[in-house]
Amino acid sequence: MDLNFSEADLAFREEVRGFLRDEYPADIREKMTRGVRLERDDFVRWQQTLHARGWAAPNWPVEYGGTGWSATQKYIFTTELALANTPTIMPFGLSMVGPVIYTYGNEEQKARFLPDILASRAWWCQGYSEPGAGSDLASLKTRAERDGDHYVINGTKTWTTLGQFADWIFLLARTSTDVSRKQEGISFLLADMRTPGISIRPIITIDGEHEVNEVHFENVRVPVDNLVGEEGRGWTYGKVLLQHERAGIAAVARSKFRLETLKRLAADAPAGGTPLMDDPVFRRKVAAVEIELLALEFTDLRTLAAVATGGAPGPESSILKIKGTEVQQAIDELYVEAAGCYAFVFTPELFTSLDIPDDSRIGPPWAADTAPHYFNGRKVSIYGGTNEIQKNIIAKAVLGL
Amino acid sequence: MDLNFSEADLAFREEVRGFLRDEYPADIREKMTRGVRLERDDFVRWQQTLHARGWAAPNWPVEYGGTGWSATQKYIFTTELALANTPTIMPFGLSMVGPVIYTYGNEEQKARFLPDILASRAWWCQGYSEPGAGSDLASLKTRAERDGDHYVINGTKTWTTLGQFADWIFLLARTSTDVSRKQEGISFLLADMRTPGISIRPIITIDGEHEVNEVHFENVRVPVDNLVGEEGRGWTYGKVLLQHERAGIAAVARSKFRLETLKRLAADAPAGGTPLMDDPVFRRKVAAVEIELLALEFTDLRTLAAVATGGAPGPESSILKIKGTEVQQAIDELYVEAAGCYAFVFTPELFTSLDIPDDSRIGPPWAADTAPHYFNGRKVSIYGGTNEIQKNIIAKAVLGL
Amino acid sequence: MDFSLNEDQALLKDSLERFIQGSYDFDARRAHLASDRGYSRETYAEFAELGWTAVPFSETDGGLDGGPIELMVMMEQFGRGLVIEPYLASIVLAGAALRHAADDAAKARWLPGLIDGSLTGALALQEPHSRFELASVRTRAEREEDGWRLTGHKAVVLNARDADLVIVPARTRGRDEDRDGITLFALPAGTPGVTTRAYPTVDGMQAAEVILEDVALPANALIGIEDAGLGVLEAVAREALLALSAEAVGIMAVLVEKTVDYSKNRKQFGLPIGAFQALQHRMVEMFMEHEQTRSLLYMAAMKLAAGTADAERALSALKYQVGRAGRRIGQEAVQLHGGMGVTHELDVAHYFKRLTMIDLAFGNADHHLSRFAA
Amino acid sequence: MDFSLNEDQALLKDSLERFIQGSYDFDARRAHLASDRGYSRETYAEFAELGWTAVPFSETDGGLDGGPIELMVMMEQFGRGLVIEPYLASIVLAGAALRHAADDAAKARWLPGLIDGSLTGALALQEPHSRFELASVRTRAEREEDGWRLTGHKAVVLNARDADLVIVPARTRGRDEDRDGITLFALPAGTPGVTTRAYPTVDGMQAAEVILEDVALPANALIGIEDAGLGVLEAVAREALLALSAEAVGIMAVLVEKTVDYSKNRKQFGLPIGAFQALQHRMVEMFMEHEQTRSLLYMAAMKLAAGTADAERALSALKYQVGRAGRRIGQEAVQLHGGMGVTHELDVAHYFKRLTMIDLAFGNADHHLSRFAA
Repeated sequence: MDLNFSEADLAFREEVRGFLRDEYPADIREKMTRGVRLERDDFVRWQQTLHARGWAAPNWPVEYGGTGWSATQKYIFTTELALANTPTIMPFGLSMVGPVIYTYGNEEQKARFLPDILASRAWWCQGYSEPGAGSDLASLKTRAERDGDHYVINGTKTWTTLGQFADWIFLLARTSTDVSRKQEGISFLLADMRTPGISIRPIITIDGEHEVNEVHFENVRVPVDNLVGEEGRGWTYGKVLLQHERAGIAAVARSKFRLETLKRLAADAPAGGTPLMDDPVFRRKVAAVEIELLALEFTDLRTLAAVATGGAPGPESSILKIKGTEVQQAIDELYVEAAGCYAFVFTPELFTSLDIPDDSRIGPPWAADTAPHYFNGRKVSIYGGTNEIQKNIIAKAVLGL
Repeated sequence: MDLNFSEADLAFREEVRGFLRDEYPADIREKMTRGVRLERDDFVRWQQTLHARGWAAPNWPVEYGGTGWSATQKYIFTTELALANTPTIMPFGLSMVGPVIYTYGNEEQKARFLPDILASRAWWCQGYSEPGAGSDLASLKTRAERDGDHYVINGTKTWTTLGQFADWIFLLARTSTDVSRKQEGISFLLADMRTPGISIRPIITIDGEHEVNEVHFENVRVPVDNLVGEEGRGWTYGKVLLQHERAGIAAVARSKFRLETLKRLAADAPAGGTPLMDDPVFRRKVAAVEIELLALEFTDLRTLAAVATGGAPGPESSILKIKGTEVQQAIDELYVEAAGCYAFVFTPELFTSLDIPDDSRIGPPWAADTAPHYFNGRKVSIYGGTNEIQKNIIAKAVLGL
Repeated sequence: MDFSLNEDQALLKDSLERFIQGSYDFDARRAHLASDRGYSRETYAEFAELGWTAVPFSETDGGLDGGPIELMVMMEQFGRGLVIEPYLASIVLAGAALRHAADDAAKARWLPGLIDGSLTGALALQEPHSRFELASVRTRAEREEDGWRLTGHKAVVLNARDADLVIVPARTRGRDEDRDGITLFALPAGTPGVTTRAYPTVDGMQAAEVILEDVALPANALIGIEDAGLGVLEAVAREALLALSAEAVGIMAVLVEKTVDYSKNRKQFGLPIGAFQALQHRMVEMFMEHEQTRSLLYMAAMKLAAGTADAERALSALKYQVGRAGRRIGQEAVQLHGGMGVTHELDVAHYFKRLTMIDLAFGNADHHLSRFAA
Repeated sequence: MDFSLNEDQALLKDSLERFIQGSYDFDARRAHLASDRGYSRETYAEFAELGWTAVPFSETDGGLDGGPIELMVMMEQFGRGLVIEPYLASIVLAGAALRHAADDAAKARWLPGLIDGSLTGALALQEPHSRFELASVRTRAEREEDGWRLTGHKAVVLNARDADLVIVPARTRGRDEDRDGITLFALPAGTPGVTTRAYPTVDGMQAAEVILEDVALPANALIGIEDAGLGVLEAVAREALLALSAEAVGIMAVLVEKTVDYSKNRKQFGLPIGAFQALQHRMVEMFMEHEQTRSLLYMAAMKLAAGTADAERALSALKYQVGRAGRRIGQEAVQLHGGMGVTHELDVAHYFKRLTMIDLAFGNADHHLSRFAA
C-alpha cells in the first residue's frame, strides 16, 4: 500500500498544470471565478483548446484520437482540471455518442462523425428520456418507422440538456413493437437538428434557467445511414453509453475545489462580530462533509486501482454515483448557509457578462448563485438513474438481494 | 387552544402526588433510584399498593374495578408515576389479558380471573410469538386439539417476558387448519403454568439478563372452560389486545424523567477539567433529543385531546410508537456517552441488593447499567410490531398507499 | 388542555381556506409574481377587506385583538397558498414594531393605513454582517438639533421598495454588537438620502438593500424608547418566528399531500411508485416530520399566547424543527417527484424553495438549537 | 498509488484469516470468555507462535518490523473474529509505549516476554475524570531519594488484572490538565500499594481499576524522558486509533455480510425479508457506510505509514467515521435481525456491543470531529 504517485505521474501532473497555466483562456477563467454564465462559445472554445493539445478525449482509443493515458493519468488530468476550475466538458459528444459510434458504428459513420466530435465542431444532445418515463427508460414511445431509405420519427424526448445549442441529436426510438421484452425493438439513431419536423421547447428549471428542453419529432425523416449498429439493438448500446462515464462520476476533485473555496469565503463572511468560519457549529458541519468527501476520494481511488491493475471495478464503484451526488448536494447546502441573508437575492441578469462590475451586485458576488445552484443541484440525485435506482442496482448486483 | 389543566385536574394531580409521596414503598423507591434490580415481589407489592388505593386499572370499566377517570386524568396519573420513577406496571394481566376477558369472556371467567388480576395476586404472561414467526404473528404453528372437555396443546411460544414468574399464560393457538385465511382458526386460551407438559427455557438477552423465555407445550391439557370467547376468533381478540396499550405507548413522561436525570448527572460528570454538560457539542445533542421529545409530548397530547373530545385518535397517534421508541433509544445512547469509560464496566452482580453499598461499585453507580440498558433497549423498536411494520401500517392506513 | 380553535378562530381559518382554495391557485400566484410589483395590490386589498390585516392589532387601534393563535391560523394558510403578498413584512414585522413600541401619534399616523391596506410597511432587521444577531447593528443615528441623522446599510429588507414606511433600527449608543443603544426610527418612503436597490428573492418575495447616507429625520421619527429598541425587535422576532413556522407547516402539509398523491398516480416499471416500500417508508418519515413540527407549532403558539417564561425556548425548539424537518420534507418531495420536481413549471419546486429559505430567516436550525441548548 | 498488500502482508493476512476461520469460531470465543481468566492463554500463546505478537517490534528488539499496514491487517481479522485475547492491551498499547520510549534496559527486561507471549502488559491511559483527554492526568509521582512514590486512580485499564506489567502515566510536574509534566512508569505485577479491582467489560474484555496508594518504585521504573510522557502517549494513541478502527472495519464487514445473509433466508409474510425494498435500501446504506469507512482506514494507515503531517487529521476523520458508521451499521444489523438480534445467543449481538464500545475508546465521533475541524 502506497499513497505516492510515480515520478512519471508527477511529471505528467506538472505538464497538465503548465498547460492550464498557459492555455486556459483568461476570459473563461475569469467568468468561472466570478460566477458569470458561460456562453455556448465558451464551452466550445475550451474544448477546442484541449483538442489543440490532443487532450479532448482521454477515454477514446488512440486510433480515434484518444490520449493513451493510464488510469492514473486520467485521474490526474480530471483532478487538475477541476482544481483549476475549468468548465465542465460537455459529455454528449465526447463521452456519450462518440464511444457508441466508434464501438458500434460503421467505418463511414466513424469517418463522418468522430472528427467533428473530437474537435468540438458539432454540438450533440441526447434523446433518451421521454415525458412520463422517468427512470423507466425502456418504456419509451418514440417510433421510427422504415420508409424506403429513411426512418420516419414521431415522438417526444425530454430533459434534453442544452438542446438549444445542438447541431445533432442521438436518440433511442422504437423500430419494432413485435417484441417479447420492452427492451427489444429499440434502435439508436442520429439526427441533424435542422431536419424538418424537429422542434424544441424550453423547460425552465427550478433556478429559472433554460438548461433543458423537450424535443418533438413530427414525421422527421432520417436517412437509414444514420442508424448506428443493428436495428433493434439500441437498448444495449444505450446502456453501454450510460456506463461509459464511470470515471469522474464521483466528482471528487470538483467537490474538493468547491469545499476549499467555501472555507476561504466563510473565513471572510461576517456573522455578527466574528467570521462565520470561526463558528464551531459551522466548522463541524464543514468538517463532516469534508470527511465524507475524503472517504469518497479513497473509494474512488480504490476503484481506480482495481481498474489500473487490470481488475474489474470492485463493488465499491457502485457507491460513487450515490455518495458523489450526496456530497455535492451537501456542499451546495453549506454554500447557501454561508451566504446567509444574501442567499435570498435573485439577480441572474447581473451574471450574464464580464462587463458587469462585481460591485454592481447585491451582497458578496459568490452568494447570489448559492440558492439557485442548490435548488438546481437537487437534479444530480435524480438524473442518470435516480439514487433509488442505484440502490436497487447495488441491492441486486452487489448484495445479491 | 389552551395549555392549562382545569382546577379539578390540578387537584387530582395533587392527589396523585400526595399518594406517591406517602405510599410509594421506600425500599422500592430506593432500588429504582440506585438502579438495583427489582424482584418479583417488588413489582407485586407496588401494584398492590396501587390496588389498595383503587388505582390498579385506570383503563378498566368501573364495574370491573376501573377508576372512571377522564383521559386527562389518566394522562396525569401516568405522567406522575413516571416522574416519581415508579416501577413499570406489568402489562400482561392488567393491560392485556384483563381487557380481553372482560370484553369477550363469559361471566364465570370474569368472576374467576379479573379479581386476581386486579389485585395482582396472579402473575400472567403472554404466549403470542413463536420461534421464527417474528412480526408475522398469524403464521403461528401451536395447535390446540379438542379432546372431550379439554384442548390438548402442542407447540412453542417465545419472547415470553418474565414467564419465569408467571402463574398463568394466555396464548393463541390454532384450533382449526381448515380455513381460507391463516388469521382464521386461531383461538384464545388460558393455561395455568403448573399444568403438566408446560416447560420453560430461559433466553438470555444481549445484556446478560434473564428477561424472556421460550415456553414449550407438550400435550398440555387445558379445560375448554379456559377458551375465551368463540373458538376460531382469537386473532381478532389478540389484535384488540395489542391495540389496547395505546395510552402511554409514547412513554413521554418516562423519557422526560430520564432526560432530566441525565442532564443532572452530566452536570456532575467530569470531562477533563470541566463538567460534560458544559461541552457545547454534548449540550446540543441533548437539546436535539429534548426537542424531539417535546414534539412527541404534544403529538401525544393532541391524540389525547382528540380522544377526550370524543373523536377517534387522529393519524398522529400512529406516530407514537415509532417516535416514542426512537426517543427512548436516543436517550439510551446519551447515557452511554455520558458514562464515558465507565460505560464499559459490566458488574450486574453489584446491583442485586440494596445491601451492597454504592461505593463498592466501579465508577458512578448510574454509569454501570448504561451500556446494557442501551443494548437491551434496541428491542423497543422490534417488539410489539417492529417500527418497519408500523411504517407499513401508516403507509397503508393513513397515507392510503 | 385544549387543542381546538374557538369560534372566531375557526371562522378566520375558514375565511382564509376559502380564499386560498378559491382565488389563489398556482396560476394566479404566477401572474402576481410576473407583474411589475411582484405581487398583487388588488389581492392585498382583499386581505384588508376580509379583515386579515386588522387581526393582530388591538381594538383600540382599530384592530381585531388577535394573538399568536390567530397569527398561526392565518400564516399556515398563507403557507398552503404560497402567498407572496407582503403580509409578513407589513403586518407581522412593521405592524408589530409599531404595536409594541409606537406612541399614540405614530400609531395614529401609520396604523389605519396598514390596517385598511392602503399603506404597507417594512422592517429593516438585517445588515450585511449581522447574520442572525438582532443586536448586531452598525447603522448609526446621530442626534441633531431638531432630529436625527442616519447612516448605514440595511440588507435584504422585505417589501422595502414598495413600503410606505420602513422601520429602521439604528445605533444611538455603544458598540456594534451591544444589546443596549439600539433605537427604532420611522422612515417614510421618499425620504431624501435613501437609496433602495430592489430585487426579487429566490422564493418569490420582493426585497431591497436600503442604504442610508446622512438621512435627516425629525425628532418624532423615533419609535418607542431611545436605546431600548432591541427589546422591541425581540418581541417582533418572537411573533415572526411563530408566523414563519406556521407558514412552513402549511407548506409541509401541502408537500406531504402532493407527494403522496403523485406517488399514487405516477407509474414506473408498471407500478405506481407509491407501491415501492422504500418510497412508502420515506413518505411515512415525511408525514411524521410534518406532524411533529405541527405539534411544536401548537405548543409554541399556546406558550406565546399564555406569555409563559419558556415561550422563547419553545420558539427556538420550533424553529429548529422547522429547519430540520423542512429540509428533509422539501428535499424528499423534490426527489420523489423526480425530474418534474426541479422544474419551474411545477408548484412543488416553489414550495420547496420557500420552505428552504424560511430556515435562513430569523435564525436557522443550528442557531436555534444552540439557543435552546444555552 | 497502490492499494495492494505486499507479499509479507498478504501472508500475514492469510495466516490470521486461516486461524480465525479455523480455530476461533463463536463457540470457542464463548468458552474463552467463560473461563476464569476471561480469555484463553493458550490461544494467546498461539498468537505468539504464529509471530503476531512480534509484528510491530523492530528487528533489533526481536520483532518483525511491521508498521501501520501490518497492524491494520491483523486488527481487521481480530475484529472479524471478535477476538478477546489481550493483543490490544499488551502489544498495541503497552508494547508501543515501550517501543516508543523505553531505554535498552527496560526493553531487554520486558520486550522478549511480550513478544514470546509469556508476559502480557497494560497501559493505564484513563482516569475517572479524564474522559478523552490524554493530558488529563491527576495521578502524582513524587520524587524520592532512590526512586518515586505514586498515588492516584487509573480507570478501566484493559488487561490490568492479568498483566505482568502496567505502564502508568503520572504527573511529575504542573497542574492536572497540563500537557507538560507527565511521566511514564513501569509498574510490575505485585508491586505493594497497588489495589486492582477487576471486572469484565460489556464487550467481552477484561479491565480493572488500578488504585495506587503511596506506591514506591525504583528510579529505573521511569520509561522515557521525565515530564515528556504525553508525546509517547500520543504516539501510542495514533496507533491505537488505527488498530481499533481496523478492528471496527472487520466487525462492520461481518455485520453487513451476516445481515444480508440473514435477510435472504429469513421469511416473513411468505417472502425473504431481503425482498422488501425498504430493507434492501437500508442494507445498501450499511454496505456503503462500511466501504466508506474502509476507504478512510486505508487512507489513514497509509498516511501513518508514510509519516505525513496530516496523519493525525486522517486518524480523526477515520475515528469519527468509525463511530458514526459503526453506530448505524450496528443498530441496523440488530434491527434487521429482529428479536434474535437482541439475544445473547446470537453472535450479531456481540459484534454490535464491541462495535458500539469502540466508539467510546480513544475519543468518540464527536471528539474526533471537533479535532478534525479544529
